[in-house]
Amino acid sequence: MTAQLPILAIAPLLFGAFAVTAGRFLFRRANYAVASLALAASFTASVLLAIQILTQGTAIYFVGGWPPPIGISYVADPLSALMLAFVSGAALCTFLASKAEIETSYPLKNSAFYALFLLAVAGHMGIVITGDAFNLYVLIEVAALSGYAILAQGRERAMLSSLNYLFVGSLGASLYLLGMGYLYIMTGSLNMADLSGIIAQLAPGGLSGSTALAAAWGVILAGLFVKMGLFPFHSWLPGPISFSAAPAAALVAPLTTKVMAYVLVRMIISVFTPDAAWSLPAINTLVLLLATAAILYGSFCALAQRSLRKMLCFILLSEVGYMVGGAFLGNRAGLTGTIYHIFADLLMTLCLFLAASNVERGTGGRFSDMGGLFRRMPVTAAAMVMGGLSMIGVPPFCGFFSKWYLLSGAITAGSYAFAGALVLSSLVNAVLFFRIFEIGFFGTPADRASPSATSGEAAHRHPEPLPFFCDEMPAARLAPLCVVAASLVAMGLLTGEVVRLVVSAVLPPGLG
Amino acid sequence: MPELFAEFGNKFHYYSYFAIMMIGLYAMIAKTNLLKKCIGLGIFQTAIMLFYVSIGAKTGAGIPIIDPAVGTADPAAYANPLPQVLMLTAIVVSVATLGVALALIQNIHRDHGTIEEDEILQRLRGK
Amino acid sequence: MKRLALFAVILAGVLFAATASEFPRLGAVDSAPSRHVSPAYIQGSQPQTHTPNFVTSVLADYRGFDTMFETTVVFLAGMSCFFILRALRRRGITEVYYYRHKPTGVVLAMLAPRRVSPHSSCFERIDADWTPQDMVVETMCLFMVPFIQVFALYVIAHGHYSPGGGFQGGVLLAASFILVGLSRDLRTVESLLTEKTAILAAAAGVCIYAGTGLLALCFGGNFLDYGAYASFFGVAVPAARSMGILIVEIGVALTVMATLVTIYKLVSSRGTVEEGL
Amino acid sequence: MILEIKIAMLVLVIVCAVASITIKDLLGAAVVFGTYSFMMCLLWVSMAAVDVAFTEAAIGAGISTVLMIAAVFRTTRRTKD
Repeated sequence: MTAQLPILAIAPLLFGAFAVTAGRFLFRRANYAVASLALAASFTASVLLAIQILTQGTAIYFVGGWPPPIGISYVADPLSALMLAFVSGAALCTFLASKAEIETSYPLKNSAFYALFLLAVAGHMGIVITGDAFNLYVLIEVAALSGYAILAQGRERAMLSSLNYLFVGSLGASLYLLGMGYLYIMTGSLNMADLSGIIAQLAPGGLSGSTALAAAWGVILAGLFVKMGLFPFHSWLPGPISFSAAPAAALVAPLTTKVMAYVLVRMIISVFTPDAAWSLPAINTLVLLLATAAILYGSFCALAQRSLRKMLCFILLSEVGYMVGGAFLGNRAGLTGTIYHIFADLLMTLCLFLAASNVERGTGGRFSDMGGLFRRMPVTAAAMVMGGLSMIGVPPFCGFFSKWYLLSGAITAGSYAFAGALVLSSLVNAVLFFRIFEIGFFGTPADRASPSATSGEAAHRHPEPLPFFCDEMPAARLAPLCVVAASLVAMGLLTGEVVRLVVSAVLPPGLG
Repeated sequence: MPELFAEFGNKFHYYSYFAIMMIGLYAMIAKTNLLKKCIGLGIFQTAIMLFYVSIGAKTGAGIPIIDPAVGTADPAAYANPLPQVLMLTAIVVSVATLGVALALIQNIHRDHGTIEEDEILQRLRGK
Repeated sequence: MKRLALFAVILAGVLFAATASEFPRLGAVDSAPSRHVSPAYIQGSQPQTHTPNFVTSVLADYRGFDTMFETTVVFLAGMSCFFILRALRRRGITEVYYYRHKPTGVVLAMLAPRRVSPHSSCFERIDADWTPQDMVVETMCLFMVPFIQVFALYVIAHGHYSPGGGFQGGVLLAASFILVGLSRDLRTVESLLTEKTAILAAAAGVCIYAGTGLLALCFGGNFLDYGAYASFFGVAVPAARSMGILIVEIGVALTVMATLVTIYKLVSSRGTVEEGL
Repeated sequence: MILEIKIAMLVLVIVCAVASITIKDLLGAAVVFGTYSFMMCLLWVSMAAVDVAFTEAAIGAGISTVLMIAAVFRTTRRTKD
């Protein structure tokens, strides 16, 4: 059965989604359990797959029994197997942590939400593991379509910003499809490994030898940048994530941009090969410039925000700049930093968004509501401190190591503007998070007009000393958060292993 | 100059696909009406499908179903089935996207009373 | 803004046109796509899957995995529309129903808890924006429905040999229901194919597809490897693949039909599934 | 297929595309968009892509147009651009 693990990681999500859809009419009360069971089964299968791949090496799974390039193949190499485990783990944590919120945010429709959630996760996991360029497009659409729907429920602007996301997202996916059309017309194949061989034959001296291949790379990049929200194409990203209900934001925010950055890395490593992908100086310079601009723009916009989730959205934008910039520095350290940062940033964003949804539920999302946070919600606040420190780049946390690789890559490549932007963004992050810590630690608790105690007329008149655990969330919400926060440290301590087993295993050996 | 004309004659269909694509893109950028944007998205996606389907065309080839009189010895006798399959998928994806977009548009109209994007933004700012 | 957009779009168009120089001319027999992978489909379809229509065999077998996710996308669109648009009725909201007295044409408006029995012979429920309908149009449209459905079933079942298959057949089936909705009213469609049935059918269709794939694991094949059913059906491998294609096409048709009818019902009634176009 | 017919169909497709985004009546725009899809379907028949043309005729020109008309009917018909 171990040979079937790649498909067993995804099948439970599909069947789980169909089961909860039918379960709306048949076993409504058990739906949450069915959905969590599907996520847990998928997580188990992907962890087993990751262990198998890391010990035994890359496995290629032929869907339908047809060998590539005739059929579609799933490629489980160390990078995709680990990413698969991270994606399903993140989804499981989000789902377990936001049970109460799903039930209050989507009354009467929570079975539909479970189905959409499971299919969104299935789409993201499929994107990670597929080895076929067109299958990737279909899976991007599966992931995106469910994202549009679950982000649409929320505050008044949620619908409009979700529709905007739909237009931009479909445009990005269509551009990717067009780029694949360019590759298909030149090579006649859709399988990534096959494509890479044919591209090397067609353009032995790099992409500058062939206008159509260079254009294909440009169009695919444009599509991916639109989908991941790099600086000039970022306008769709902050809206849906900050206006939607918390569970949807906590799912989409960590996954979408990171998985798209993963696709970018996959395109560089597996389809074009790094030498060819970096062979166009014009594209490299332009992309580095955009990445630098994205980092600066995200950081400075984050400074201007007054609410926690909006601030996180803009930090997300600057993190996209980190990953894209590192991939185009043109050296091994930069690409290592990008790959490592995809994993690290997934954990950091997940930790911060989960903490933010706890804070929003307990006190309200604006900074002015967050006084006394450390007294009122100590565990959540501790997790937030860990996420924040990792985002700033303090050594034992994983955020430090990715920044270290990116910085050394930038200095090797002589791209000092990018290096400067990285350092500046760390400083800005420090300002941002220490401002929150200050409010939370020294600020006076606002009146207790929190959602949990809106009828507190009496509390106004008799301010009592607050008990220690007064507003902390139940353990079911804290446990996933603590696991994620602990994994930030674990990931930081295991950096050497991750880079040796995962990153070095997928990068071509001759890469400078 | 004659080479240029010959080149144009060989490639004119690609140029017209890009022209259709750009008409759709223009509608998505410049139009403020949300339904017009949907139509623009549809035009953009259809133009890409047209590009793919044209890849599969072969001069003098028949439809991709076995003709017993011809047999399958020569693949050049049949149009390339692969781009057609891919575009079947893309058509279905595009109608799915359209359905979701229309559902969102109806809800926006219910909440704001209009489907002009600039008017909605003005109202939201006014609040 | 519009000028800027026009300028940007024209610029992009010129850039795209400049990249077309290396493309093969239209209909080139020696282009890379014509030579590389597609001959394997053209020559392999009949001996490997017993399917003369290459598009069907590539769609449902060689690249069946794409099609499974494509069906999932359709299902997802239905669920998304339901999730976004469906206005589930809560208790305590009063609604008005309109009833038309057939012999006299008098219209009654009734507040929600009270309603006329749906089986009443002299009252019929009408939409709020009801207009007198032409009997010829209605009768002819309803007369067409069974023919459309028979043709749809033919398209599904004959997809191996002629253009067509699950998607096209499913769309035609959905079109027959939508025709009823357009010519009569939405309640007739709702009584023919209730929302619950439609959602269950959509889920069942994708389940048939994915289940066919997963069951192959039990027979020792890979996911979606219909050839593994050869011993189960007691036929040769290509015949088993042909049967597998038929089964998944039926699943696809079920999902497409149910989903498109659901989307139509939701979009045409603003999510209430009470009054259609 | 004869080249002139193909060119004529391409021109018709472009005309329909321009018309559907310039018409100020949304119902008209939806119907012209259906025509655009149908012209596209004819073009695909000329490229021997019968399955795609069948699907486009059923989905693009049929169901999409019906859905769009339903949406216009339930929202508004007028637009300023």
